[in-house]
Amino acid sequence: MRTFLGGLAAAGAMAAALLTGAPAPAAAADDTIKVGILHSLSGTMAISETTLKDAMLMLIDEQNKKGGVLGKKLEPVVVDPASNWPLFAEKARELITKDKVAVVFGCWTSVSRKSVLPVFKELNSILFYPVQYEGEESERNVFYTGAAPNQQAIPAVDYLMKEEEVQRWVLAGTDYVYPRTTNKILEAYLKAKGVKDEDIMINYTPFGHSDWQTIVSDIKKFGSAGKKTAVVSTINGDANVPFYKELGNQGVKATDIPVVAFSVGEEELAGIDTAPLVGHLAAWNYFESVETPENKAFIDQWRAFTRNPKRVTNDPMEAHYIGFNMWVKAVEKAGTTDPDKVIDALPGTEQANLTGGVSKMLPNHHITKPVLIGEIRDDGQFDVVSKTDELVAGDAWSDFLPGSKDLEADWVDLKCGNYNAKTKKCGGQGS
Amino acid sequence: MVIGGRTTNALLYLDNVSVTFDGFRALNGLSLSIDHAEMRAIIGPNGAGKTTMMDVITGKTRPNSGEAVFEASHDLTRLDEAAIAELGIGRKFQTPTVFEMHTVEDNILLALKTDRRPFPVLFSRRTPPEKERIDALLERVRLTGHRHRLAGELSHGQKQWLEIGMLLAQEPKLLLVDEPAAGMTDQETADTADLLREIAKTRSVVVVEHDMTFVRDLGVKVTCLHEGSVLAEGSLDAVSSNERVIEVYLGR
Amino acid sequence: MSRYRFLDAAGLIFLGVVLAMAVLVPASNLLLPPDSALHVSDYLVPLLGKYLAFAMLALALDLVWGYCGILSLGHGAFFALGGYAMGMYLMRQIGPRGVYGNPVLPDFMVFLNWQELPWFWLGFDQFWFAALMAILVPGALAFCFGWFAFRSRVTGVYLSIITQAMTFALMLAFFRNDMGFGGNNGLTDFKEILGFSVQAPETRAALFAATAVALALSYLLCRWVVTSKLGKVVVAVRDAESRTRFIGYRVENYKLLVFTLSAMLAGVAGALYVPQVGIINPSEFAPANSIEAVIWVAVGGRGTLLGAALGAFLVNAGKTWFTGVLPDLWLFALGGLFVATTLLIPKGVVGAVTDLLGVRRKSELPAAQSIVAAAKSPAE
Amino acid sequence: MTGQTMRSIRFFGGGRCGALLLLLGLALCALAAPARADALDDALAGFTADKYDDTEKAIAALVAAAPPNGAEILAALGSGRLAYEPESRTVLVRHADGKLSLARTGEPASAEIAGKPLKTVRVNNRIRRAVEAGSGAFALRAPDPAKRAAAARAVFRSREAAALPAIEAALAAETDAGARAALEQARAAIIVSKPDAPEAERIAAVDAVAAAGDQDALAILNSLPAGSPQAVNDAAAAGIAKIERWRSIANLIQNLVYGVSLGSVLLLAAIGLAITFGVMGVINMAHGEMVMIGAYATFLTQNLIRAHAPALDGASLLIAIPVAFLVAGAVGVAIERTVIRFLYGRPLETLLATWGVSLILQQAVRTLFGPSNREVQTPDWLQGSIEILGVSLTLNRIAIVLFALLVFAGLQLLLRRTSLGLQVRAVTQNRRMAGSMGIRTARIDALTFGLGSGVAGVAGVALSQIDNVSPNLGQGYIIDSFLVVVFGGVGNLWGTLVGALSIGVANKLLEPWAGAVLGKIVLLVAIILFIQKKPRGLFALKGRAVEA
Repeated sequence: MRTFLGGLAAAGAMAAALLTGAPAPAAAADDTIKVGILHSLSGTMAISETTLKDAMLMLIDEQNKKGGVLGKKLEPVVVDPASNWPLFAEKARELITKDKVAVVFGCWTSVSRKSVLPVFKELNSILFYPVQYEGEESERNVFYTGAAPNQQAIPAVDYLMKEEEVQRWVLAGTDYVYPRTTNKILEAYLKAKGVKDEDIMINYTPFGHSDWQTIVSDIKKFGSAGKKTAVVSTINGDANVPFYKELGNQGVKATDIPVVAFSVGEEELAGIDTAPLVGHLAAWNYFESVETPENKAFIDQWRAFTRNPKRVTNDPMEAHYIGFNMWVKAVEKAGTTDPDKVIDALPGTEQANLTGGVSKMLPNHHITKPVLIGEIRDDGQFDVVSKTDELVAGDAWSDFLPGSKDLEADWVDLKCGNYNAKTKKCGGQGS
Repeated sequence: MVIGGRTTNALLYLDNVSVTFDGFRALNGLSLSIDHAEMRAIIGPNGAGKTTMMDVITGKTRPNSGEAVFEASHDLTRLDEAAIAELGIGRKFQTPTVFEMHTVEDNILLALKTDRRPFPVLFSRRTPPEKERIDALLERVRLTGHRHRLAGELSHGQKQWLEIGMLLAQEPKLLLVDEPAAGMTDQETADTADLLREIAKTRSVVVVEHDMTFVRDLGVKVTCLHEGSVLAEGSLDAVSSNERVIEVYLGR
Repeated sequence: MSRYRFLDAAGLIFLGVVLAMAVLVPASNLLLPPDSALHVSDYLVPLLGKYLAFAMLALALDLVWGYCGILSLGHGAFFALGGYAMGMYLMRQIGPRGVYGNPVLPDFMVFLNWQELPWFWLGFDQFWFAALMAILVPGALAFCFGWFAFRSRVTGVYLSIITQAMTFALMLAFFRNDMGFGGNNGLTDFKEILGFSVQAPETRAALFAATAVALALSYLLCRWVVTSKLGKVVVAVRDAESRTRFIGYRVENYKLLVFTLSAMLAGVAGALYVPQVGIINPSEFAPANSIEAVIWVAVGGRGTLLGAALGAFLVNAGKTWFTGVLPDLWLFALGGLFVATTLLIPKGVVGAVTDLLGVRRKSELPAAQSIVAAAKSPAE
Repeated sequence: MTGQTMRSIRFFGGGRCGALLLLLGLALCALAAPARADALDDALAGFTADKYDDTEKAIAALVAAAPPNGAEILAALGSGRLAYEPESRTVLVRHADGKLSLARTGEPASAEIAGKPLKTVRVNNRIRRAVEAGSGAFALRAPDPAKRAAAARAVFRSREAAALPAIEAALAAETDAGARAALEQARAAIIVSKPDAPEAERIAAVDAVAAAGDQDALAILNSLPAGSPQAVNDAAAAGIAKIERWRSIANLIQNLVYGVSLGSVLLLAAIGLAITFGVMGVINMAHGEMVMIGAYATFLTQNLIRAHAPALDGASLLIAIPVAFLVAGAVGVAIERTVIRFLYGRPLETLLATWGVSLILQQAVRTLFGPSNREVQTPDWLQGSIEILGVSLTLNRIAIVLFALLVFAGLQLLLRRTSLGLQVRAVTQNRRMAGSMGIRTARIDALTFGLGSGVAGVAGVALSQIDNVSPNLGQGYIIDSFLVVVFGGVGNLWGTLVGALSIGVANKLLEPWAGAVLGKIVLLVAIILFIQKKPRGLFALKGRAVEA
């Protein structure tokens, strides 16, 4: 009868331990500014996100060497949301309320961002999101330093039309929101350019799809209709390696059917033998192979920091680089880390990117970026074969989607993320 | 009822039952008839089909061919274990199988003949007549002093008796008892034989047993199985003097 | 020996603690100033609420596994289905406040160019309907699944593997955007529940209290079931299935009843979980989640309802702790915990504590057994 | 020569680069003309302009000039080995061994030039296509008949009218039967689409194209120019019908082949589990991690070999097989000795403990090797594909099918024919009896578990060829593996074989019809229903022994 008392006592002790909180030194909070890092270090997304955690640690380290911000040192707070989307929200809440971080850099997948969004809105904090995404969003508390679809997908398709004279398109993606939106935008865009229905093939596969035999052979078939064919791949993360391996094995060469990918960067290629893939393309806003002094310095710093002379850099890392420096400038401009003031200070902030331009934070909380097209080299790097002359402004709402073409985001004048230019009201399409 | 061209009023009637596992014929045209309030001992070497026969009677195994009829009207080959149990056939396993995590008392309680459907069981409360039944049964299997112990703590012999008690609680018309004397002391064996003889006054009992002393104690008609069919049937003396029985079983 | 009484001392303490939490945690959160030592922060309230929802799931799982011997590796599916039912209600409550401002269609449907609400979304604007579905849908799935599986006498590992296949198939299905449940992103960005903002501390506190009460009620329900005669039959099924069959119980019906009941409880737990964490998406169906739930039960102590709830609480608190303190190494700690639990305390925390107390009691009171037995008899 | 290489030699690059192709066509017509020295200089100068357009024109000029080492220059350009010295605008060929030669003459470059900073001529896909087309032009004159045939086949697919004179010229000179057939088909492909050709000749050409019977032929017949005579259209329609009949059969065969290939991947992934789970009854949730360890062992082996014994590079995958077996086996034995041996007879608890072990192993690998993918190279002999009757088979998939069957056969032999196998079977069937007969059961347990783990490790070698080598590798296979073993029937290796292959084939037959996701869901539901029908799997053990 008293048997379970012990167990309950243990539970009580555990709960008590929890209530008192992690060993967060409350005293230290005054002389440092805490920066939250919310990237998965375990689970399926660790493969991509761990690098970003390291990049953030490096950036914070560098900033501290320069004397920190507002005379205070920056203190990184790393947590592991373990590729578990509800855990992202929980950890975001933990960072903001328990650790009292001034800003959070984090998330990779759209779902993780969607999961933490309500938390950032409720607790009024700041999130920098560094990954290319589907757009269709602009929130006051979030700054999107990755590419919107118009900064990646559309220039890539333009390039293929012009340079490769592609007439037939395979839009292959993983079945989730980013590929769905991107493909929807591309479909509308291609049709506007006169591409017929029968010349577009759309295919979705589940996450982590590993058996690509049928799909690659379908692509081959689709591509043998006599018109130049290209694959636009929004295939995500893990599924890319078996996809490219199958392409290589079935002899789909870049000169026959080029594949342009939006989610394959240096980090992903590090796991593939790229010799059979030479010439396939990727569209990003940054490539490690870009030769600028800023980039060289960044790469050297990164390799020194990770003590790995072969460690590669990639686009989302650059996004964090830009975002972090913008945040530092905005904090210094505002003279405080108070979220409201920093949010107001961020639009208009400029920061040199690593590819030779100066990116600017726009009122819609997206940034201007160059669009680069790279061809895969046999050493796992990219040859930049095209670069936009000017920086492209990130567009939160696509002009090619019926639901969002009338929407605008402007947090400076309109103070609204989904202003309807037709009804002149804030709040989406209206009824 | 007319079966195989003749009328029977036996309690249990097996006719030409065959069971095959992967080409191995466990039962081969077995025919057997048990009367009301009859006790029958079944003997036979390992693999003779004794357990398979019980499996057929209790619905665990479906025969490939043949008939198994209970009370001249129930086709056992079409019913499942629970339905057969409700008809009034109880079975005791070779190794004593009781609910070890339940008390002795609860073991009997669960076996009492009551509504077996889940919802009535969920809402049932023990009634005074049930308590009396349990008391009586515990007395009969000499476990009154152990009623609050977990069945798993009982000795081997006590478990055998508890299982017989559970069988009786079902108020069956036919009891199938598989090696009740296995692993018992001499005294326990004798007591078990007494108990079974007493039970057989009102119910039919089929006992499968290797222990010839025990079978002799029972003093009933004996059926000897071999390779899935009946080799000999009659009094123990008659069967044990049968040459073929000596050859395949006793002699070795 | 106390297992046969509807409520024993430990059960009463458990209920007391849970109900006290239901009152004290919200009170402390809402009434005490944030700098008070006893203040439960806004961060902790939904976190504790999540633990309580998990504890409910663990109770449900313990009912089938601990008492009926059915190791379900797919209970996360029932939990997630309940969560989706609640999520659909919460989506409908967003109304025109979504980013596209469509008054009827959730954002993800607007964005997929859907013109009207699919039929299976009808009715979810009503709370009572969603609540009913949160119970009925998991129940119906469990009933259908169990009806086939138990009648065919799929048992043991085989059953475990096909429950796992079931949740895996559901996960794949819900990942599909074409299914109409929001695909990978699932359902999120909730605004209101029953007209109250889900972000308001008061709503949070109320949700927490509701979860605590639901946990207490589930405990009572499970306790009532396992201490009834049906509970005894179910344990009999677990320990000697064919014996139970041969004394005339239709084992499959018992399993089906318990399995369905358990799935319904899991559904309720899921429905309470979703508004507190603010998102439901297909990864809740991941087989790993279901396995984790099994581990909570094992850590706490299988076949002791209390242990299951306690295990869920302990493991999840540990996870929260480790992912914050040891972000790079926490999987070692968690993995090590599971190995150590099975090797060192096979009966779980509650079992170990029981044994420990039992040993001490025996050494102190040699006649303890008869005293316990004597104390028990009049109660029955 | 593999089908793949044939495909890749593109002649006229699909016929979409008008100006360039015209140039090339002219160049082909002018093949007989002697190479002029200044034309070659002009061509080479184009490579030093560092503009894609100029490079493209330079390729055409080079083909027109047709120097003896033209093919070599193009090959160097295509693989990024063509460089130039910016000051003197000297074009150099960098050889695979690092030596430099002058493109102009083919002579070794002087040390003076070689010492200066060189720039590589940049290449993109457009240039690569031009290189292939140019190589095709050289190939039509190549001494190797296979190369000539391949070049002709490239024309067949591009059906570029401008190439007709060159084809006809080549036909006149062709002596090899195979190359001749290819050239004739190429000629037919052009004539089919040529509006001004005589009707009878076009109909004959339609038949010739239809006889080729592949996807390309179908594309040619499908895209007849508008306004073709009725008779030609009718002949084409008949040809299309004929090809499509064959294609539908070929598609079915192709899907079956894919199914067998997927099935053998499943077999490899599951076969180790068939031992640890099927034979020993350990619900080994860490099985996937054994596969992962095997894949990482492959990665390490390959790197070690590349660093210390480059000569063995081609065989590194073969060497990795025993290494992976031993490493994963050793880990398996360690797990058995430290964890599992305390849990025999408690199968569901092994589930929990091994789940913990799998978390630890994943994190350990993540800590040791980092979270990102590791690159395991595919040796040359496993690259590419062969095409048989329109069904394409990739070499690495064939290798995996054979390898899976080999592992299966080996395991069967081990269990059936060796004393270790006998002891394993004895212990798993009746531990106490085996123990009393003098078998050291503890040792056998450890060895059996090690064997199952080792086989899983070997599967990792194969999977490293088609999947990510990352800490999550094993997670992707664990559910499928359990399903295969349970579907096939626990404790029966043959069941695992048949189960894996039938699941693979069913999956691939469902995929074109239902799509990848729905197909998989349908399959899972089918397996669940199947288990209801046969609760002990495809090859269940029957009789009393099961009940024990």
